[in-house]
Amino acid sequence: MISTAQILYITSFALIVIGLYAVLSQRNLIRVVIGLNIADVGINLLLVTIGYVEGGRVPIFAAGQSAGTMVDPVPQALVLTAIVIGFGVTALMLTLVMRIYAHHGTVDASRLRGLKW
Amino acid sequence: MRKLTGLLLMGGFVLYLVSLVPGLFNATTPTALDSVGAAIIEDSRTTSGSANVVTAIVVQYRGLDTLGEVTVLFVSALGVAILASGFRDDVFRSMFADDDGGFILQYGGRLLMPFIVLVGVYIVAHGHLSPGGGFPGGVLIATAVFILILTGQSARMPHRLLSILEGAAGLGFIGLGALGFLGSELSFLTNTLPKGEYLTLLSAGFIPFIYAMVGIKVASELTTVVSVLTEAPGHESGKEEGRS
Amino acid sequence: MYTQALLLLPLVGFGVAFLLQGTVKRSPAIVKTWAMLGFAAIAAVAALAGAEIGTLYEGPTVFGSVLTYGLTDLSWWFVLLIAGITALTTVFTLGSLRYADDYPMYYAWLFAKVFGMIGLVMSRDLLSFFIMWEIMSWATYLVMQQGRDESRKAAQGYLVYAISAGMILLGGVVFLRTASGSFEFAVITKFVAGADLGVIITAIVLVLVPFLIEAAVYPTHGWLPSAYASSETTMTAYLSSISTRMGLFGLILFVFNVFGLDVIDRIGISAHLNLRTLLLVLAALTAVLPTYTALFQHDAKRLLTWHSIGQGGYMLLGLATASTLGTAGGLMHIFNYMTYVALIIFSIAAVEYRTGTTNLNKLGGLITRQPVAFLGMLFGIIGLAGIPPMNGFVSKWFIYRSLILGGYPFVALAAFIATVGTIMSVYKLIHNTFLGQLPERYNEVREVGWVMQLPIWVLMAVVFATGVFPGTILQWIARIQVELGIAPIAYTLGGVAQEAGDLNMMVITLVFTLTFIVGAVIFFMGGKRRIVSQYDNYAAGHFLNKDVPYNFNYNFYSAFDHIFEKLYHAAPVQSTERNLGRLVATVGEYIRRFFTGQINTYAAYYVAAVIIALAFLKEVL
Amino acid sequence: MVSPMLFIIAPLSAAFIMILFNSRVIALGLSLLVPIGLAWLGLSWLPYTLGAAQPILVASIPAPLGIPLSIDALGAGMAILVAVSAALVVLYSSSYMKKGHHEVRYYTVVMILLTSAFGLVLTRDIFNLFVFFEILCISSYILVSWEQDGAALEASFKYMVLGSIGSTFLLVSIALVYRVAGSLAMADVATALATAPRGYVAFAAVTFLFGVGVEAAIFPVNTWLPDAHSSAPSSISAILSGFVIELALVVAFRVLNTAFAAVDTLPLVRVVAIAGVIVGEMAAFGQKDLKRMLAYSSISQIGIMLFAFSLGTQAGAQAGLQHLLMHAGAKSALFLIAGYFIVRTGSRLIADYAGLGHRMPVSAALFGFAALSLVGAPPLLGFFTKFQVLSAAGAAGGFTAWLGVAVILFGTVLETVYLFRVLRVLFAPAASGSPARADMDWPALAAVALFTALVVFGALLLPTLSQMIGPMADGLASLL
Repeated sequence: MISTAQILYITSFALIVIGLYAVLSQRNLIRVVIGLNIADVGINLLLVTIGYVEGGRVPIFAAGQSAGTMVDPVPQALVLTAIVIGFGVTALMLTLVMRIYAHHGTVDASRLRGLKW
Repeated sequence: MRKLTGLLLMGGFVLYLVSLVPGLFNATTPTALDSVGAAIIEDSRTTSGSANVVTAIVVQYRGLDTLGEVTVLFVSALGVAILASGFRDDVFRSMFADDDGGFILQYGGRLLMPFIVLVGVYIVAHGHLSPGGGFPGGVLIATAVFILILTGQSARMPHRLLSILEGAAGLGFIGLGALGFLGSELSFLTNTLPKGEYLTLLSAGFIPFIYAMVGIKVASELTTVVSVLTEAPGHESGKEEGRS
Repeated sequence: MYTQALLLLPLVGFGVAFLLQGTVKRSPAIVKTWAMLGFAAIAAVAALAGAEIGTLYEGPTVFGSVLTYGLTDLSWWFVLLIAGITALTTVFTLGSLRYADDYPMYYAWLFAKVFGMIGLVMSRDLLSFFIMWEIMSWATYLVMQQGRDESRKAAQGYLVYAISAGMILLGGVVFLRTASGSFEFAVITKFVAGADLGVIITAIVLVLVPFLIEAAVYPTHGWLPSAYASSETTMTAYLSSISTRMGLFGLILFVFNVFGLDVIDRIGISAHLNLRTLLLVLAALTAVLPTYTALFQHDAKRLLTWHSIGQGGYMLLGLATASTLGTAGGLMHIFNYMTYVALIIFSIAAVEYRTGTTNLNKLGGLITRQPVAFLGMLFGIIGLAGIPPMNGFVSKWFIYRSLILGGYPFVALAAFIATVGTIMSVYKLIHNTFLGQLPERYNEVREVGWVMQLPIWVLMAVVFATGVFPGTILQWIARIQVELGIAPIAYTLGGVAQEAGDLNMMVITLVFTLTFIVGAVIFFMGGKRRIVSQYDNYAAGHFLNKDVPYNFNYNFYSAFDHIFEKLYHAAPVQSTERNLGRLVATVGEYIRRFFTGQINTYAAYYVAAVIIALAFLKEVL
Repeated sequence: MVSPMLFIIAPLSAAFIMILFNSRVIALGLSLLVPIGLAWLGLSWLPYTLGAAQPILVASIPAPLGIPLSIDALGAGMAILVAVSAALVVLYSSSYMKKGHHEVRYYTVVMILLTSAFGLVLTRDIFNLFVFFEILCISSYILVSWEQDGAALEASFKYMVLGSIGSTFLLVSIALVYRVAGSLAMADVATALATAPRGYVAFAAVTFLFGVGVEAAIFPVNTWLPDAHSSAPSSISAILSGFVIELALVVAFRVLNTAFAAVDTLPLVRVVAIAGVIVGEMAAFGQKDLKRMLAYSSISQIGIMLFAFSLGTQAGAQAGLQHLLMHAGAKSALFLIAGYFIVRTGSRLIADYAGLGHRMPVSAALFGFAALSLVGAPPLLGFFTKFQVLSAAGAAGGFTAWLGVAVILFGTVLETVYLFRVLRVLFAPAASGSPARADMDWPALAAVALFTALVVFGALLLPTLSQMIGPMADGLASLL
C-alpha cells in the first residue's frame, strides 16, 4: 500500500534528481537554469509534503468553522519564501544568460571557458 | 560521456539517499501535527488576529524571513536592472516579440488593466483572511503592466517613480516593524497595532499594512524587472520611430 | 642592560635607516655615516656585554610562555664575530658602495639582518629561536635581493631554501612543543633524554635539517653560490663570513646543548655507524666537492662562495668529532675563516671598485697598481689554504689531528684532498687577479682610498696575529667548550700543549721568518734581477706582446678542467634541485586542471563531493 | 543599549534610502556611516556577550514559534570585523569606483550584502539562515558581474549556478531537519537530531555542509571562487575574500558543529580542509594573473581555518579565528592594492607590473607587508596565527592533524615563492627612466594602510584579543 506521503516524497526527490541531472549534463545554459528550476520545484514539493497531514485542511480559519485537522502552515510559509527567492535568482540568471549571449554569442557551456585553471 | 557521468553521479546520490534516509520512502502519511506548526495554529488567533495562519507566520511569526525575502526581490530586481542596462545592441529586442499586438489586443489589454490592478489590490488587502497577500497581489498588479508590454504598448515606465516606490515601501516595512520598539518588549516586527475584530478586513494589526507595503514593493520591482528588459537603453528613440 | 641594548640598537638603526631612505638620493654620506656609527656602537656594546654572560632576561609573553634571551659563552662569541665583521664591512662600504642608485635600502636590511642574527644567538628558548631564525632568513633574503636583476633571481633561490628550512624547523618546534609541553631548552633537554627513539629521530631530523640547509652542507648547498656571488661585493664578504655560520651555530647549540651528545649518539646502527658518522661523511663531502667545483669558476666572487661551502665542511668535520681538539678546531675555524674570507673579498671589492669587474679572465697584473689589495689577498689566501703562519693553519691543524687521533683516517684523507683543491683554486685567484699581464685598460688603475684600506689592514693584522698567537682566541674557545660539556683545550699563547704532540705557532713563525729572510738574502745577493716591460717577456715558449695575451689567464687549469669537466657538469645536486622544482610545477599544473572552467564539470564535482562525503560518513557511522 | 537588531535594520534602511534619493553623496555618506556606527555598536555589545550570549527577541515571539536571534561573543566579533572591513572598503571604493557608473546602486548592493552578513551572524534559525544566505549570494552575484565584461559575466554565472545548487542542497537539508525536529530553531534541531536515525542526520549534515559550503569556498565546491574573486572589481574581491567566505565558513561550521553534532563530521571536514590547502596553493603557484593567484591563495587559507576548526578543540577554534582575522586584513589589503595595480597598468598579468614598485612605492611596500603576514613571517600577525593553528593541531594529535601540519608548512613554502615572485617583479628595475610617482589615491591608501597596520602590528593586540577570542571560540560550539 503506497501512502500519499510516499508518492509525494518520491516525486519531489525525482524532480530534484532530474533537475540536478540537467545541470550536470546540459550544455545549454538556459537548460541549466531550467534544471535548477525543476530542482527548486522538487524542493518546494518536498517542503509542502513534510507539512502534509492525512485529511488536513487549508490553515485558514473561516467564520463559524472549528480548527479541525489543518496541514502544517510553517512549511507553506517557507515555500512561499522559497518561491520568491527562486524567482529572484531565476530572473537574475536569465538576464545574465542574455548578457552572456549578447557578449559571447553563445549559450553553450563548453564554449564558455574564458576563465579556467 | 557527460550524460553518462551525470547519470552515474545522480544514481550514486539516489543510492545514498535511499540507503541513508530509508524512513522517507516507506513513511505513512501522518495523521496529526507534532511540529511547531500545531502550536502556531493554536496561538495565531490571539497573537496575530489573522485568520490565515500562513499569513500570520509569513508576516509576524517569521516576519524577518519576509523582510529578507523582500530584500532578495529588491536586490535581484536591482541586479536585473544593472545587467539589463548593459545591453548595447538589439539582442534582446530580437529575442523578444517586437510586433505590436494589434488593435484588439491593445485595447483589450488597456480595458483589462484596471480590473487586474483591482484584483491585485483586493488580494493584497485580504491576505490575512484568505489565500493571497502581498506577494501574489503584487505580482498580479505587475501583470497588468506586463500585459501592456506584451500587447506592444510599452509606454515608458517612470523608473524614477518605481525606485522611489521601492525604497519608500521598503522603508515603510521597516518603519512598521520598528513600531515594535515602541512597545514594552522592545522587539523588532512586533505587532503593536490594535488587532481589531477577528475575520474582518481591518483586523490582524499591522499585517494588512505590511502586506500593502510588500504588495507595492513586489509590484514596483516586478514592473522594473519586466520593463528594463524591454527597454534597452538607447533604443527608446529607435523604437518610437519604428512604431509610427 | 648591554644585552637589551644589543637587541635594541639594531632595531633603532633599522628604523632610522628606513626613515632616512628618503634622503638617500640627496646625501648618501649621511646614511653611510649613520650606519657606520650604529654598527660601531653595536660592536662596542657587544664587547661590553661580556660582563653579562649567564644572566637571563625575559621578553614579552607569547602563547603563555616567556621569551627568554641572554648571553652564554658560545653566543657571546658569535655576537662578537657578528658585531665585529659588520662594523668592518660598514667601514669598507663607506668608500666602496655606490649607495644611492642601486641599493637604497642597503643599511636598513643590514640592520635587520644583524638584529636577526644577534637575536638568534641570544635566544634561550625554542620559540624566540625560531622567530629570530625567521627574521634572519627574511633579512638575509632582503639583503641579497638588492641591486641587479640576477641578484634578485638568485635571492629567490635562497628564499625557497630558507623558507623550506624555516618550515621544517617550524614543524620541529611544533613537534617538540607538543611532545615536551614547553619551549624551554632545559625542559626539552630533559624530555629528549627520556623519549622514545622514534620521537628523538623525528625531532632531530626536523630540527637539524634546517641548520644543515642554512649552513649549506652538502647536498643542500645549491642555493649558496649564486645567491652570494650575485650580491653586492661587500655583502658577499659579509654573507660568506658570518651568515652561513648561523646554521652551524644552530647545530652546535642543539647537538651539544639542547639535545646533548649522548642522545645524538643513540641514533645509529652501531657505535661507529651513527648520526655523527653521517655528519662526518656529509662534512667530508662538503669539504671536498665544492672545493673542486671552485676550480672551475671564472668569477672571483663565485669562486670564493664555493669555498665558503667547503670551509663550512671543515668546521663541521671538527665539530662532529666532538673531541676537545676537533671542536676547538671547528670553533676556531669559524673565526679564522670569517677573518680571511672577509679579507680576500674586501681585496676583490677593492679591485672591483677600480676595474668594475670580478671576472678572473679579464683581470691580471694588478699587483703594481693595487699593492694593498694584493697584500690583503695574499694574507687571506695563505690563511684559506691553511699555510703557516696565518690563523687558518692552526684550526686546520686541529681538525686534521682530531680526525687522525679520533680514528677517522678516511675522513682525514678527504680533508687533505680538499686542502689540495683549496690551494689550487686560491692560486688561480691571486694569479689571475694580481699576477701576470696587466691589461692595458687597467693602466690607470690606482689603489683605493684609506677608508677602504683600513678594514683590509685591520684584517691582515688579525689574520697574522691570531695565527702567531692562537692562544688569544683559544682562551674563548676553551670557555665555550666547558659550556658545551667538552673537556677544554689546554692552550698556550702559541698554540696547544698536549701529550700527543704540541703546537707552538710562535716557534713556527720564527722558523718561517728566518727561512724567509735567508731566502730573501739569497735572492737579493745572488741573483741578478732586471725589471723589464711586461711585453718584453715570454711565456710557454712564445713572446708576449700587446696582441698576444698571456693566455694562462684563460682556462687557468685547462688540463685539469679537461679531466674533470664531465664530472662537474653532471652536478647531481643541481639537477636534483631543478627536477624537484619542475616536479612541483608539473604537479601544480595538473592540479590546476581541476579548475576546468566548465560549469557542468563543476556541478559534477559538487554532486561527487556530496556522494563521497556521504560514503565517508556511512563508513564512519 | 541599542538593540542589535540595528545590525539588520540599519544597512537595509540605508539601502532603501539610497535608492529613494539616488544621490551619490547620500549613498557614500550612508555607506560609510552605517558600518562605522555598527562597528561601534558591535564594540559596545562585545563586553556583554563575553560572559553569555544575549538573545534577541523578534516580533515579541520567542522560539520556537518565532525566529530566535542572539548575539554572542563570536557574533559580535564577526560583526565588528565585517563592519570595519566594509567601512574601509567603502572608503577605498570612493576613489576606486568609476564615478556615475551605477555608483549609487553599487553602494546599495554593498549595504544589502552587509545586511545579510550581519543577519547570518545573528540568526539561530536554520531557515532564516537560508534566507540571509540567499541575500548574501545574490548580492555577491551582482557585485561579481559588476564590470559586465565577458569574464565577469561568465564568472558570475558559474558562481550563480553553483550557488543555486548549494541552496538546493541547503533547502533539502532544512526540509529533512524540519521533518524530524518539527522546528527550525537550531537549539531544537540539535536536541531532535540527537535521537534521530544517524544515517538521516548524516545525510542532512552533508547536504548542509556542502550547501553552505559553496559560499564558504570549501573544497571541492569552491570552483567558482577563482573566477569570481578575480573578475569582480577589486573592492568586491576584498569584501568577498576578506569577510564573506570567512563569515560563511564560521556560520557553516558552527551550525554543523552544534545542530548536527549528532554525527561526528569533523574528520570529514578535516579531510576537505587539507585538500583545500594543497589544491589552493598548487593552483596559485602557476598563476600569471595576480588576482587569480590571490583568489587561489584564499582557497588554501580557508582550508587552514577550516582545518583549525575541524580539530574540535578550544585551542583549534581560537587559532582558526585568529587566522581568520589575519586573513581578512591581509587578503583585503592585497586585493585592494592589486586593484590599483590594475588601474595603473591596465593589466591583470603579473608580468606587466615590472618596475611598478618604483611608480607606486607605498602601495608596493604595503603589498609586501601584507604578503609577509599572509605567509606568516615573524613577528607579523600571520606568524602567530599560523603557529597557533599548527600547535593546536599538534596538541590535537593524530595522523590527519600531523598531515595537516605538514601540508600547511609545505603550502607556506609555495605561498612564499609565488607571492615573492610578484614582489620581485614589482621592484624590478624600471624599464625606462623613472616614471612619475602615482600611488593610490589617498582614501584608498588610507584604507589599505589600516588593513596592513592590522596585520603588521596585530601581534601587539594578541594579548588583549586572546581574552575575547576564548569566548568567541566557545561560540563555535554553542548555539545560545
